[in-house]
Amino acid sequence: MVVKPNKKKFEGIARELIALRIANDLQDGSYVNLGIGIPTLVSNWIEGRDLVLQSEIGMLNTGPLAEGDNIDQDCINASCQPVTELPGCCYFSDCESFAMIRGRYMDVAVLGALQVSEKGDLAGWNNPDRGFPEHVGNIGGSMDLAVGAKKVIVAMEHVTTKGDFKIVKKCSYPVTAIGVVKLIATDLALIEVTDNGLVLKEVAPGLTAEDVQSVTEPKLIISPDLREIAL
Amino acid sequence: MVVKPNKKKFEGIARELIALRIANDLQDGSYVNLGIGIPTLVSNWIEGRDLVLQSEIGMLNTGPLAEGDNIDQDCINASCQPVTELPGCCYFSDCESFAMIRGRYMDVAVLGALQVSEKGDLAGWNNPDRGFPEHVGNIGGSMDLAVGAKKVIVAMEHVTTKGDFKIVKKCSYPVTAIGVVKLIATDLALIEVTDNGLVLKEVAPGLTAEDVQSVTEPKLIISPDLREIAL
Amino acid sequence: MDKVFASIDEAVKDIPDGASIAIGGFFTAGTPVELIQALARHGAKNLTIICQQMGPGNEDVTKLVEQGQVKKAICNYPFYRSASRGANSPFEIAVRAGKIEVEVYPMGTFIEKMRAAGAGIAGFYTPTGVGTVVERGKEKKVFNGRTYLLEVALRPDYAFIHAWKGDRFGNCMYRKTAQNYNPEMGKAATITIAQVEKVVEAGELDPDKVHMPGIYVQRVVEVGRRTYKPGID
Amino acid sequence: MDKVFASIDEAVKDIPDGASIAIGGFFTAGTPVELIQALARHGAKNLTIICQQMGPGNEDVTKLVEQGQVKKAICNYPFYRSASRGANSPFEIAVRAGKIEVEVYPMGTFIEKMRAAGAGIAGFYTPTGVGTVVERGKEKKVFNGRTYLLEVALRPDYAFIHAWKGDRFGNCMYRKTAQNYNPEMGKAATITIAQVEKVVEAGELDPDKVHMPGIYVQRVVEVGRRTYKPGID
Repeated sequence: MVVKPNKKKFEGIARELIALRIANDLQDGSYVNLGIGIPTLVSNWIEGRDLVLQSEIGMLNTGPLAEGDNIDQDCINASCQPVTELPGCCYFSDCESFAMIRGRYMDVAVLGALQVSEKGDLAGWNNPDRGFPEHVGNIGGSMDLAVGAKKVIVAMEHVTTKGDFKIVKKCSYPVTAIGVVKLIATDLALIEVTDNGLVLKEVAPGLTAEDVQSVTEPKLIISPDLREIAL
Repeated sequence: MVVKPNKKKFEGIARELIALRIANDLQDGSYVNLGIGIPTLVSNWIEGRDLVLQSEIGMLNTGPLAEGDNIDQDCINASCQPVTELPGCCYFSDCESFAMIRGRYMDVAVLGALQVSEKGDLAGWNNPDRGFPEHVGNIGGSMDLAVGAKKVIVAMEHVTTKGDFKIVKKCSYPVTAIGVVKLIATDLALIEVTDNGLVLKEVAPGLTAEDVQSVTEPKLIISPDLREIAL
Repeated sequence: MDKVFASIDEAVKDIPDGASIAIGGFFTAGTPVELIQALARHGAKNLTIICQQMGPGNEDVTKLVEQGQVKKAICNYPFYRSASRGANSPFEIAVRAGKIEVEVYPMGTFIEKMRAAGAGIAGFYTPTGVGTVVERGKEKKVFNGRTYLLEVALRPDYAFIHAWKGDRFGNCMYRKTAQNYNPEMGKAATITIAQVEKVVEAGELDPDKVHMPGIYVQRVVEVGRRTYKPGID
Repeated sequence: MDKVFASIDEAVKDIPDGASIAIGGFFTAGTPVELIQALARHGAKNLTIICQQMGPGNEDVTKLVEQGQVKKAICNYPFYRSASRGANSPFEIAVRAGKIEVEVYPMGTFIEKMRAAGAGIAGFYTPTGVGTVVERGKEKKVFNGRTYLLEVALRPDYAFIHAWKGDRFGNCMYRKTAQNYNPEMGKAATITIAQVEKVVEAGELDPDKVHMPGIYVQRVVEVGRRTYKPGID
């Protein structure tokens, strides 16, 4: 069961800054896949970085969004946004795309989530509020990315719009994959998933570890190096 | 056990004519793979025919052998012979090549054989005379072609150079595949493999059904339409 | 060998009631819109439609739903993200009413099942979906300490694919992300119908740059190039 | 991202004793001869060599055999067709003497095992080899009334591949039948070293015509183009 904390209590950083925090975490020389939502915003912070973006529809070295005359109906990302090519770009089939994802060639996948558990379980594909049977919903590429990427980073708001926990002891929503999340970046905190549990590494400006704990169901381990979110 | 008939008793048709008989059997509009040996000679008889040859190394619409300035070290068949392109040619990987073979896109595979049984079992990849362990030998693409092609035609001499049966009740050599051969074309006869057994359809000029039976281990069913090999 | 059909209606006219049809494309990229429209005119019923999206960005598939031609959908992203848009979607309404059965696979598994069918592979073990509802009713097996699910080949009766250029042998080239599901769906189906923007002479396509060997394609029909406007779902 | 190495010896120098190495190519087409020669100079021992042919048409692999660098061979066509030529082949002699272990797979299974490794598939069911010695020790399973063998993924530590053109991201294009085993071996290996005839600037390769996405390639080295004379084995 999702335990309801109070309604949204804290002002955190903007979605764009969650994306920036994640961009700062990416290692040069990495292949990266960005999911829909906040993850997509990461692309705004990596111009000039030595990173290669994959679009799971079948493209490597995906560039910024296309505008005006650069728009090509045959060159889109998984959100149907027109994109551009960077030098070194190549195209391939969806089958090849997921072969490389499952084959562990993707260094990082940044995904949205509805819930993340303290074990790193990810629930992101099926919101029971929609009222579909439990096995039906928009799986898309999320399950393959979650098990295939070498590092899974979740980018999300810390609590739901209703104020419910999203970082939970155990996912109550249908899971996307088990034990895969390594890092959680929210508007309120940066949390690492370790074998010992969730380690709170960074908090939003003006917040304390206790503030973050109050909107996080599992017990957080406070990092000895706890600091403000590194932007 | 291979039962030894007398030494080679009959003069049959030339290897080139075995190939011609097979070419005559191919239906227009077919995709065809030709194995090493007599099967390769089929390509000499199909110029202008509506057939597409596959080279399992990764090529469709393979043309005749290349000569002189047309030789390209990057354009060879499975026997390392330089080949040419026909219009509509395309290249692909070996993996794709065997995907289409196993995926039942090859209408006909013409293969050589050491032995064929009355059930259509094919033994062609391992001659025990070489003295290797039973599981070691040149399998190459033969097993995939034998199980993948819609129709497997065997092209071979009717008996071994020593005069041993090659058309046998049961293969004594390691098999390539079970129950796959549909047609056997030899220097002495054309034999169809049916659920009822081997049906002798055609004999080489000057031979009788009894002649062919005498160098064939299983009992042949004589076709009511028995005729000379159709060249 | 000439696989070119003069008319798109001719190319789909033998599709029987109850057929399964894989439809390539991803929003504005490589969707065989003309073939889907021809199928709507043709009117075959009780169809199983295999495609990425049944509703979002696919008004032509929606028409098949509205006309009651669809019995079952096999897909990976069936619904609108937005609950409110979904509530008005004919597909979502039909699913909720139990009028259309839905089978959902992870995107990689979805297309790998068709790759397997085309490649003569009966089944394969994937790590995707282990520990989720996707594993229900499926065999699991451990390889080197990791658990995998057995997924089986999916062979559609027909595939509708869209390519940039094609020749009379069925050789096709795709353009940019318009490739997407088209190659493997085309390889998997018993009868693959390729609508191409332009039919070219045999020999015009560079043999090193053919994405789709013609052996997989049974019918080719030229449809020209329509313009679509990409925009976020 | 710049994967280009200046020297071929530098590109192979970390290969440890006991490594498994997949080697692409088919006779004169797409064989990474320079890399094999560098491996002979490097001298790593107890190697498992995964390639089509250990003897015929592959004098450079034969040199590895003669130098005692090879412990095991995984291949599909290990020997000369001719018994008399085979009798003088160092590889065949080493196999008969029990000095080199040999594992033989059907050609399609051989390369599909590597395709599976690269694609994160642990195992697959193929109809090839059922009823033959190839099925020994392997699980069988019936799908729709037909029997299939379970074959498992094969992930080499290294792959040596040869391509026509490559860029600093590792994107590669092959030429004609020189493609053969190179793509899937390169996708399967942990470290893939691509020798290319020419290194081109990023952006020079048409993105629609890259055969091998650079993500699979860790090292690129330019070797120019040597001439070989095709002739029957």
